[in-house]
Amino acid sequence: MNGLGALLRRDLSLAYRQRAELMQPLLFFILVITLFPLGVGPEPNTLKMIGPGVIWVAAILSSLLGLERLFRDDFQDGSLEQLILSGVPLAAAALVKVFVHWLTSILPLIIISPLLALFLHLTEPMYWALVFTLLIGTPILSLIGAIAVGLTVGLNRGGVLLALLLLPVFIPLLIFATSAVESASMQLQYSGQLAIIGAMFLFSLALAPFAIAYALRVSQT
Amino acid sequence: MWKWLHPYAKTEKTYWLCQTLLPWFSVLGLVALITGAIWALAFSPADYQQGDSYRIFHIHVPSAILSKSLYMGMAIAAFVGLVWQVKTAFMSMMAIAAVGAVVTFVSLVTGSAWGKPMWGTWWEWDARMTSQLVLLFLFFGVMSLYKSFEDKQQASKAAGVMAIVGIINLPIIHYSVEWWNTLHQGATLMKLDKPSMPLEMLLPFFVSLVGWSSACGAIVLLRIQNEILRREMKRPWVIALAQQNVTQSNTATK
Amino acid sequence: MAVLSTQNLSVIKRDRLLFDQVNLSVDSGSLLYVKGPNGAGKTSLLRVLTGLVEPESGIVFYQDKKIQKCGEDYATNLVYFGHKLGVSGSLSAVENLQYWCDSHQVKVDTNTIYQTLEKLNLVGLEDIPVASLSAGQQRRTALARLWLKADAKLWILDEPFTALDVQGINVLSDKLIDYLSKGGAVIITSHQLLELDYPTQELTLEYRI
Amino acid sequence: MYFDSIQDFWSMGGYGLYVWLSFGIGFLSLCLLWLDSIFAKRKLMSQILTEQARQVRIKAAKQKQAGSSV
Repeated sequence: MNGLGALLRRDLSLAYRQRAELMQPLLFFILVITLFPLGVGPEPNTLKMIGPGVIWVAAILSSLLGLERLFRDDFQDGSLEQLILSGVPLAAAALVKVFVHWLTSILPLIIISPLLALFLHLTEPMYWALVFTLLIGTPILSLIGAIAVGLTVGLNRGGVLLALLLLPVFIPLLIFATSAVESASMQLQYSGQLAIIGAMFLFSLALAPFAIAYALRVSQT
Repeated sequence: MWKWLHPYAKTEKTYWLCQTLLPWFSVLGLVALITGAIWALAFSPADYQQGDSYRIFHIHVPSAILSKSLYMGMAIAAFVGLVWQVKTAFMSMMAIAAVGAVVTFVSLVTGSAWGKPMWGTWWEWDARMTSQLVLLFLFFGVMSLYKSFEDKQQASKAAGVMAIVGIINLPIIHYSVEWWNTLHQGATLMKLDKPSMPLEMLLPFFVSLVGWSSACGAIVLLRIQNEILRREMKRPWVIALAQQNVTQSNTATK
Repeated sequence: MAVLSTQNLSVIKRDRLLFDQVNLSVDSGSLLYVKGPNGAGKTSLLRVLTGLVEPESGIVFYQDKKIQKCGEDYATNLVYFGHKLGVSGSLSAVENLQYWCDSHQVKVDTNTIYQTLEKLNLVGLEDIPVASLSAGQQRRTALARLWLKADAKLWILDEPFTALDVQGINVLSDKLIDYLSKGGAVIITSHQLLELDYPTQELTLEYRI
Repeated sequence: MYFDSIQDFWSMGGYGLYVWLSFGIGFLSLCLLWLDSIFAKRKLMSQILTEQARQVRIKAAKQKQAGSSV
């Protein structure tokens, strides 16, 4: 436990030192969303219709941008092999790292989301549905994403490959999340969609750490 | 130009110039800001159409004007730095960038708070607000680029080029958004184009403008000093200054 | 009982057989010097011995137990020093070492870390980001682990002398001899001629095509 | 004074929220920026001194080492 606490502290202070780098996916997120009104026109009803999908797609894309940071530096400077040899259970260590990543690079996206709801003229029920889906759904992005990052970290250039691996996997999440927001816009119940996303979250929370640990071990060969 | 600039290319001179200018700007800024705010909020008359929401004008317009001037100032500093290799110009550039970003943010928030009662929505994709948003991103871009480099000399050159690219782009962005907006027949409900403003509305506006400009000027001076200290950390005069600073604060606490 | 031994170890990397049927045994207090030309598989051998890499065939034993079955017992008694230093550039030397000690279950206070860094001639550089240190200084930072985890039973060191100056080489050699004479076991590779005043076992790997 | 009462002054003819929000955020941002600059300066000053102390320590350690090796 001591080792995991140390890892948590270290990753948090690393994130703090690199906060300028962490800002970039956030700015990318806002910019992508700004492009849509300019592309499809400022008509509030149109924006309201495409809004949830746009925000979710932008969230997925910008989380992909920051995802590589998760293990890249640790792999390159050798901290990862020292971590594997430290005797700390690797799956738990992976979970800690994913948690810190979510906290430092995904949570800011959710915090800034009210602003984007204004940009896209979302109604209040839609906004709350969006926040709930983001809160439950984005950890799935981090967890599943971390597996792919673990698998590609040994390659020198994993950027586009990472997107190719992950985007298809995220399709169900996108479908259920946007459908929840759409239901909210029609004043309908959306607890069903939330429950499905929640189930996906719990499933990935239970299994992803082991997959990440295995992927990280493979990366050492 | 060069003859006038040359002594200030030396960082120590610039530091002391900032130090002498700082109290003037700070006092003028503080007095004008407070006077302007009180005047605008409590004494100037309400607009016959927009009522009291019109008072936001006195903070929105100064910050909007200032944000563009600051970007201009930043780009000029970048130009001077790139062409004449003046180190202090780059330092001013980064000092202005931070202030400019904050002022642009203020103009966006106040514009949005003014838009809510006037247009019924917090955000409208009209030409002015959109290009203001883009301006904010240009500021952020310059700052992020600067922060990404380890070597600050290289960083200031890169950020300088970016600042100049931005200033060339800014009018293009503005007009393209305007054109895009008329294409979509976005309703620009802003009723600012009145024949003339009465003096009692104009005066507090000018006081506010002076206040904001001087306050920002003071902060820019402060940040230029910081930038100088950061980059010249190992120079003897900086060390002497820091030691002097410590003894001063020690005697002050005793 | 040997601290570390192997049985018919063979490793394939990128479809090339690096070595096979390697049997070695390191007792406590003994030094194994792995020699061989570039590409002979020295680093791969060491990584297999640490358990980072699975061998193609063969078994690695720690105190007559398979390392995969030892779990934390092997981890707490091993120090591995590889090509990659395992220090992150944004953190300072002290932060890096403190984290490393915490994660490796080594109890150490900040004072000890400072004293160790002083022995390694890193005075005044303890609290600045490691990235702004020179290559040799970064290696010294990573080598400080040998001082901090001195009660480990086995050190596996991959080219520890690279990029060190004369003074650094002396300090490290002294430390190695001190550790060995106290009953530690060391497996080492080095391209510089190993000039330790200590009886040395040698294992030579040939380059295979 | 343009307003008849303090009550009026706060409500701003129904636009109170927007007016006070604007002025509040405007001045708060400016204050935060100013404070950030002031604190940055203070931090830099102490950083310069630490840096200086570091140089002194490095020099002292070098001398000590040179003394011991002779």
